[in-house]
Order: sequence, then structure tokens, then C-alpha cells
Amino acid sequence: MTNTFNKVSESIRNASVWQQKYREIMLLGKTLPSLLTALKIDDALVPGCESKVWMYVEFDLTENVLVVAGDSDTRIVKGLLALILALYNGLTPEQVLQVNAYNEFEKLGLISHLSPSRGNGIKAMVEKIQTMAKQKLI
Amino acid sequence: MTNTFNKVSESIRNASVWQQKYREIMLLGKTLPSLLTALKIDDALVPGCESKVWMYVEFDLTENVLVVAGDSDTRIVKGLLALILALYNGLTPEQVLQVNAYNEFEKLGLISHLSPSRGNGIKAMVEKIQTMAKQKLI
Amino acid sequence: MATILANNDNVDITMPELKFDITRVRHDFPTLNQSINACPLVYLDSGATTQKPQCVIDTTAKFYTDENANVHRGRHTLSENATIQYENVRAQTATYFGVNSNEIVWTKGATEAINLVANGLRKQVTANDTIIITPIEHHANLVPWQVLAQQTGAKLAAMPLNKDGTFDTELCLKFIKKQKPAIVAISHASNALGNITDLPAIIECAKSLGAIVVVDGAQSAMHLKPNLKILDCDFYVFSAHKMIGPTGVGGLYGRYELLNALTPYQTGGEMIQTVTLYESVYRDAPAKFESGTPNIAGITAFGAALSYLSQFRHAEIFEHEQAVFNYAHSRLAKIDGIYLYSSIKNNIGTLCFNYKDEHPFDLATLLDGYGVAVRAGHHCTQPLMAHLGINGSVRASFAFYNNYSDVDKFIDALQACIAILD
Amino acid sequence: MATILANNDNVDITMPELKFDITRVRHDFPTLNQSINACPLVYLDSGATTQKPQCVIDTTAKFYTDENANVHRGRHTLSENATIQYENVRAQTATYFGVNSNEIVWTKGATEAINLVANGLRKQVTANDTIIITPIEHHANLVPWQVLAQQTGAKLAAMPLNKDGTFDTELCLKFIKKQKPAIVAISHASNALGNITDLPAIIECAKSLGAIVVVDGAQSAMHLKPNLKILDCDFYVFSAHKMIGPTGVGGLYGRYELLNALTPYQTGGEMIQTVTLYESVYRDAPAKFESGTPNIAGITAFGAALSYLSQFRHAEIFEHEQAVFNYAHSRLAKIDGIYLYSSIKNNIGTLCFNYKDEHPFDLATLLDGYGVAVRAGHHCTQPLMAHLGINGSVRASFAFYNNYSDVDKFIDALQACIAILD
Ligand SMILES: Cc1ncc(COP(=O)(O)O)c(C=O)c1O
Ligand SMILES: Cc1ncc(COP(=O)(O)O)c(C=O)c1O
Repeated sequence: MTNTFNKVSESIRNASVWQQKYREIMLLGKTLPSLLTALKIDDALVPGCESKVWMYVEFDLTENVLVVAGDSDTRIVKGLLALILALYNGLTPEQVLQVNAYNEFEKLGLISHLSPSRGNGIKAMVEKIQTMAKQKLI
Repeated sequence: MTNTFNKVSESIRNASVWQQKYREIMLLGKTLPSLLTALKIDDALVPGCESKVWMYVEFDLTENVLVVAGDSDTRIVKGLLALILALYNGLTPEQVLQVNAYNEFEKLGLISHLSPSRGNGIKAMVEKIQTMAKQKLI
Repeated sequence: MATILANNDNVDITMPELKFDITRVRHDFPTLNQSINACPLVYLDSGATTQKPQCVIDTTAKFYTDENANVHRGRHTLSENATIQYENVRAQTATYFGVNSNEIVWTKGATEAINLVANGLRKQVTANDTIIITPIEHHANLVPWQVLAQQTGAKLAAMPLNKDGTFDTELCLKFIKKQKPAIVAISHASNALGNITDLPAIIECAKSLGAIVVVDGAQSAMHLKPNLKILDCDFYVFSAHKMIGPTGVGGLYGRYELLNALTPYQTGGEMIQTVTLYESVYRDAPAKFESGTPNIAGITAFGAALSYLSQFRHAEIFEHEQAVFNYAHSRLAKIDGIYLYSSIKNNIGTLCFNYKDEHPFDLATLLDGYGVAVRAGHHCTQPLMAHLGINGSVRASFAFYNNYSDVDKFIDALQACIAILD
Repeated sequence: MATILANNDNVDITMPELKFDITRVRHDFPTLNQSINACPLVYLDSGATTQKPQCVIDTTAKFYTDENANVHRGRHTLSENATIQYENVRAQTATYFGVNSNEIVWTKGATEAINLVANGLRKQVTANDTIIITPIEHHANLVPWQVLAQQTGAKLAAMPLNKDGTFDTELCLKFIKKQKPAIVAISHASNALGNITDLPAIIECAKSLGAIVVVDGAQSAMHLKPNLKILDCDFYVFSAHKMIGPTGVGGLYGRYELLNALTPYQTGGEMIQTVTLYESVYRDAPAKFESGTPNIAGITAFGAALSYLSQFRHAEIFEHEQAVFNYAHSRLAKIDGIYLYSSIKNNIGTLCFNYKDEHPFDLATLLDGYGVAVRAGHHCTQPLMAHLGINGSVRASFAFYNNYSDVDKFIDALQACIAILD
């Protein structure tokens, strides 16, 4: 289930110094396709971020799997978004609830990016994903 | 100039324990005639006191001396008022400015009653007396 | 085991043995262990502000020594950590009151919290509305409603109160049904008398008529630790400094939809989504009520206060407070010439009294000579004093760090003061 | 003696020798002496909040340990002493700003102080009035005026601003004369850019036309220590936490008659003269603006902060800050690809910049890896960012406890970050 994620995050995990870690995160961000401009609307912005983070979280009704899309005007947040996408995209609601983004970010030494500070939208995204998965299961 | 005051405050000065000091203050308060009810009006109240303190500070125009009158519904404040009256009543503006109520109260161990706390009106009275004396001299 | 001290006047004075480790607790509150006027301090002014345990003092110092930074702003480690702590205390507070984190707004105190609600409701109130207040309210839960009434034309109606300062619940319910209020503003416990209000019945009745119920919890937040979802009020305010926390911190609980529907009271940075020169879009609660730099050190230290409280079961604290209060009430009641206005039943631990026609100011001044700290005056409850037919009173208010010995010293001092006055 | 470091690009980089005992000063601020991410902390976020000297920390702890009591209430020693201290700090603050004690109102911060003024003027403002704001304002000095304009129908007019974020005083004066404003709300120094506003000319012009001038002094109160009687503004707001004081404390200076004429913003206890159930009579300023229990520990500690500052001549502090800032500005300006928005002249010591088209968030995040604390974003000045044509920036803001070595570490770290990004 976290196969994609493990692969995607390997270079981050293997980074020997923090500088390298951030380089890898930003490289990862570059591999994430940009959102279509038409989707970069204010309604999709995560409120309260100093950076701009657009976020879409939906369930594909036919497949019953999560579809997450996002973009950011910062390179680091975009890389972190790519990690979240790798972690959750294509999972069923049951699978979503078994994934703990906090643990995964902790293992990568990136837990501070999931802090309640309003500085980035990653935490909001994770919370939205989990809430939606729970709602699906009710 | 502070003759009356020295006489009036003698028993307070000589009190051996604080209990005795307060007894003497309250006795002194009893000797102070009450204000006429007609003078106990809200406009004469010192604002912000938890106790009621009425205060009148005037200059007798013919004699050019200070006339202070006051009353309080508490026994301790009334006694302290009596001390202030003994200190200032009948003085000319020049004489008023030579009297330092803070020093006198300090000597009697009563300085805390001249604190900026809003609990009693003594400090307000002293300030009003001094302001009026200064204005007279301009 | 209970010791019976005296039994004249048909009043039992009992001192139940206490399981609470009061010696250790008193040790945790450094301010208590001092002398005032060469007497050991007997602090009976917790209704005005409580003392603080060492952990609150240490947490404040630690914040400024190692952790100081602004929250929700900087993209740097100190700021991130300060933000995490700050938000953790919000969660801790929400847990304490049994509500959700996003239903807690930080303010500088209970007074600001009530102003936030009263001001925030302005657009929802019309001249046809009635706001119920009560004669026991602290001015903080009175003047803001007077202002709201003036601004909207709404009517203020005062809840009926018994002569002795207690509520007759049946009468109150009748009154509420008759008034059909839009808002009911009421204290959970009176700061002057300590009497606890029978809120569940009142809240149920008011809400069944569609009223918004605003509870002033300044005095109840620590003594009663209410679960606000069970109490079922719409808004509830508290002050940290009356809960062994720091000064300059308070809070508002609001049922989320109602909270989010309030117009912001204070505007500025951090509460906005977007700002142009001529207009702004606000964020959702609680952010939109928290413009400006908050009392970060204070809120962090309030977390320590809540942690301190959470080491006890609340029932333990309450039982201890009640035992000490009952003992104090009984002993005070036995003194000739004492008028005691606080009920002994349903009381958070406050004695409101006078001696003969002596002025409370004189009594309090003399008590201070014996190291006993009480408050004298109208206790910011002028309408209640008028209702009781007095100008003011002496108030001795207890907290869980008081013990039987405090009561003995207080009563001894009081008798000595009476001897001076008589 | 001045060391010239480099002289390419025709910019002198000088490091004047400093008389200021910076080593001792840095020792007094414990937070500075720590490591972040295994690097010594370089704290360049004083514009958000300053660090606190040991005496402020100790005074807070001492208050809670020995002196804690509510003010203006209890008739007991602890309360009297707390009140004396509390009022002494008001006097100390008045002295710092060259004004009278009764012209200082305590608030929880600059944001609350501006809200107090904007809200308090409501009854004096009509739909025919114009309120001048400026594009450099912090949201705290913008949104409250937007609210006032909405509520009264008054017109908001934005002062002209040069492309580079500086004011052209002549243009401003012309604008003021044309607008004939009732109120001018303006910052003494920009929090985003650090640029100092040419206030004397603006204030003189505005007041000659009968306008009330409200100055946001959040950023200038410490760096510039203005004498407010000489500055001659009508209102001035400040935050203690930006003046090496505690969080949760701020204040408002108001020319007494104007101050006393404001409608109270917050109502409750201690601000009233008499209260009946249905109406209240307020006291005079400053009391009528200080309902509720204030941040007593905070205000007491702010006194320690002012005492700390008063050991230096202000010119000493200013000269030191300017030397470090000039050095930083010059070094930063030399880095290829840097856009620097802060003017080097008339600046309180703030660098607002971007690197190429990199996002300030990324730059700040990486700088934090090197222990450099800066802020990234719009700095609560969205209209200014829009004016400059940017979404945000990195802000490095200095205080008198920064030294040349901080600048060197900052520039080295920045170059390392650039290497990661490029
Ligand atoms: C210029 C300016 N005005 C107002 C404020 C608001 O101050 P506070 O957050 O302390 O209320 C700030 C601080 O961020 C500021 O820099
Ligand atoms: C019942 C009640 N309400 C409100 C308040 C106001 O609280 P604060 O002064 O902390 O704002 C108090 C405290 O004096 C109180 O006892």
C-alpha cells in the first residue's frame, strides 16, 4: 500500500544531510505535474497559509478510491505535497485510515512540516483526507 | 505650622502596636464633625473609592487660607481625613506647598494609605490640595 | 473520621479528615508561604485571583528563556515550536471543558470574552428582542449587555432573585417563559456570594425557547470544572488567572456554528484571509477572533496550570474545598453580630459577610494587620449589593490550597479585629 | 576606526567600531545563546517579537512567587503592593514617551489599542468624513479603519506611495490638504520594510486641518523611542513584546481630552463609577478603558524592560542598530539575484528581500536549517506587497542585541541556501 510512497521517498530517506533532504524534496516537487490554471482558484486555497497551496480531495465514485491533487507556489511545499499524494492517491477509504502520515513524516525527519502552524497546508490536507475517508465509511 | 498636626497625631505616633495605632486613628475620626447631609452629595465623592469619601477643598478668599472638609463612611478613612485636615486646614498656599503629607504619613507608619490604590480617597485629597495651592500661586 | 468542635447553636462544626495532600499542595504555591505584617499569610482572596503553582512560574520563565517567538508567523524553529505549544494548550483547554479545540478562543480575560460575545451578537439582535440578565452578575456580565441593549434597542429584563440572593428555579423558569428572551446572560457562580446557580434547568428552558445562553464561568471554571457539552450552554467565558494560571489570559467557549456566526470584536493581523486597502475577508473561528499577537507566554503557562490541576481527580479538589468552606461558614456563623450573606449549600467556597454596622473597609484593613487577605467593597456587583440592602461587604474566598488552619487564623483574627472595633 | 570590508560595486561596506557593550547585552538575553539545528541561533525576527532580557524573566517569576494579587481591589497588603507597582509602570511608560501617566491606557497589544481608538471614535465620525490610511500599514492599522468606515459611511482614502514603498512627503501633504481628513492613521515605521515615515511634516499638516492623527508605533516604540509630545500625534499605540517586554501587554497613548472623549471599547468591572441593573456611569480615562483584570504580571515585567532600556542612552542603542543594519544591508545588496525592498536610509533595521523568483517560504525554511530565524510571507501587509508587485518576501529584522557576527552568519547561510536552490 505504501509501496509508491516508499519508492518516492527513498532518496529523501537516504539523504545524508538536511540540505540534501530538501534538495530531494524539491526535486520530487518538480516531478509533480502542475495543477491546471483553471483549478488554481481561490476556493481551492488552503486558508491561512503564507504560501499558496491548492488542494483537491475527492473520492472516485466508480472505483471507490481517493483522488488527491494539489499544487503550491513554493518548491518545498510542492515536494511535500507530492509525498502526500504518493501516500494516499488511489487508496480505498479503509486503506486511507490505515496510513498514518504523521508516522511516515516522522520517519523521514519531516514531522515539523505537519505542525499546527499555519505556515503550510500539508496538515490541512492530511486532515481533510482522513475526514473524507471516515465519512465514506459511515 | 504643623503644630495642630503634631498634637493631633501624637497618640498615633506613640502607639506601641499597630492595633493601638488604628484605635487612635478611629478615635480621631470620631472627633471630626460629620459633614452636613446636604454636603454629602455624589458630586463631592472621590471617584473610584470602595468606601465613600466626600471631599471639599477651597480657598477662603478673604483670608487666603485653605479650607478643607471631608467625611467618610469608614472609620479608618475618616481618621486619616482628620489627619489631613489637621495638616492643611488654615494654611496659606505658600505654607501648603511646604507641607509634605507623604513624609508625615511615612513618619506615622501610614504611608500605605497614600498608595495609588483606588481603595481610599486620601491620596486624591492631598493631590487636590497641592494642585489648588499651586494654582493660587500662579 | 470527623472531629466535632462545638455544637452550641445547634450547628455542627465538622472537620472531616482529608485525603487531599494539602501540605504538598501548599508547598507548590510559593506565594502562600510568606508573612504579611509579621503574620503568616492567610490568602482568602482567590475570588479576585488565585495563586500560582511553581510549575506555572517555571513554564513562564522557560518560555522566555529558551522558547520565545511569535506564533503562526515565522517559518523558523522557535516560531514553529511556540505555535505547537500554543495550539496544544488550546486542545488541553478544550479537553478540560469537554469541547472541541476550534470552539475555544483566546482572550485577555473573562471580561474581554463577554465583550466579544455581546459585541459579536450585535447584528443578530433587534429592538424586538429581550436579553435576560440577573441581579447577581459581576459588572463584566452586565455592562456589555447594557451597551448591546442601547445599541440595538433590545430590552433588558432582570431575572427574579430571592431576598437572600438565591434563585428560585421555578420562578426563573416562569420568568424565562414569559420573556421569551433572545439571550440569557447568567453566572455559573456568584463572585460576591459564591452561590452556585441551578444552570441545567435554566439552560434547558431558555434553549427550548430558542434563546442563546451565555454563561459567565469566571468563578466556576476551576471550582466546578463543568463539562460544557453536558451543561449545554452556547457560550462560556473564563479567566486563567482565577484558575491558578497567569494574568492576561482568558477564553471563550462557543458552540461552533454560533461562535463562527459572531462578528469579530477585534480586527487586525492573523484574523484575515485577504486584505486590500478598502476591504477584507475574515477567516473562520477561532482565528477570526484572535487578531494581533496573543499572550503566548501566558497561554503556554496556562497549559502548565491545567496540567497541575489534572493530577487530581476534580472530585478530590471539590471535596477538600467544600470541607474547608463548610468549616469556615459554620465558625463564622457563630460569631455574634455577623451578617452572613452566602448560602452554605451550593457554594463554590465564598463567605460574604459584614459585622454589625461596621464598614467592610475597616474590617478588611484590620484583618490585613493579621496577615489575612480578604476583599472589601461591592465586588463589582453593585446591583446585588443594592438587592441585599448593603453598600458592600467583606468577602473571604477559598481555593483548594486553603486548609483548616487558614480558617482558624481567619476566625481568630476576625475576633481580634472585632475587639479593636467594639 | 572603521574597517572597510569590500568596495566593489561602488558600495562601501563599513563596520564602525562600537562603543556599545554588545557581549554583555547578548549575555542578558538567554534565548539568543542557544543552538538551532546544531547552529548558533541568529535571531532576525525581532520585528515579529523581540527577545527578553533576564530581568524581565526574573521580574515575572518574582511577581508570581512573592507578590501575586489582583490590583485596585483588595484592601490587603499584596493587593496594595501590586497596585503600586502596576501604577508605577504606567508612570515609567509615560516618562519613556514623554507624556502624562493618565494618558497611558494598558491594552493586550498594539492591535487592541488601535481597535480601542477606531471603535472609540465611532460616535464622532460621520458619513461626510474621510479617513486617510496608507498602503504600508500592517493589517492591524487597516482593518479596524475599514470597519469604522463601514459602520459610519466614512470614506477611506489611501495616501500616495512611491513605487519603491517610500513616501514622497510633498505629495503626501498635498493629498492631505485635498482630502481634509477627519482622521489620519499611519505607521511610524513599516513592519515589512523598516522604512521610517516622515511623521513630523505629516502630523503638522494633518493637525492644522483639524484631523486626529493616530500613529501605529508598534515598530518604532523601541527603535526610535519617540517623545510623543514633540511628535505631537493625538494617539500612539505600542506592543510591549516588541520592546523586550512580555507578551500580552500593549498600550495606547492619547492626548488626554481626546482620549477621555473616546467611547469605551470594552466594558465591565473597574471601569465604572456606578452600575444599576439597567445603566452605568463610566469613570474617566484611563480607568474607563481598563475593565477587567489586567495582565498584572506582564505589566510589572514591562517595567523591568523599560528599566533595562533606560540604562543606555537611546542614541547608543540606535547607533549600534544602525551600524549593524547598514552592514547587513550593504552585504545583502551585493548578492547577485537579490531584490532588496527596504531603503537603507531612514530605516529601523529591517531587510525585506527576495532572491530571484524563489518563494520566500523556501528561502526561510532553508535559512532555518542554518539556525537563522527570519520571517517569510506578506508580513500582515498584503496591500504593500501588492503595491510592490510581489506575493511576499523574506524579512530579516534586527534589534540592538544583534551584532556583526549575526550578519556574517546570515549572509553565509543565505549563500548556502542559494546554492541549494540554484
Ligand atoms: C506595524 C505594526 N502594527 C501593529 C502590529 C500589531 O501588534 P500586535 O500583534 O502586538 O498587536 C504589528 C506587529 O505585528 C506591527 O508590526
Ligand atoms: C463572576 C465574574 N465575572 C467576570 C469577572 C471578570 O474577570 P476578569 O477580571 O478576569 O476579566 C470576574 C472577576 O472579577 C468574576 O468574578
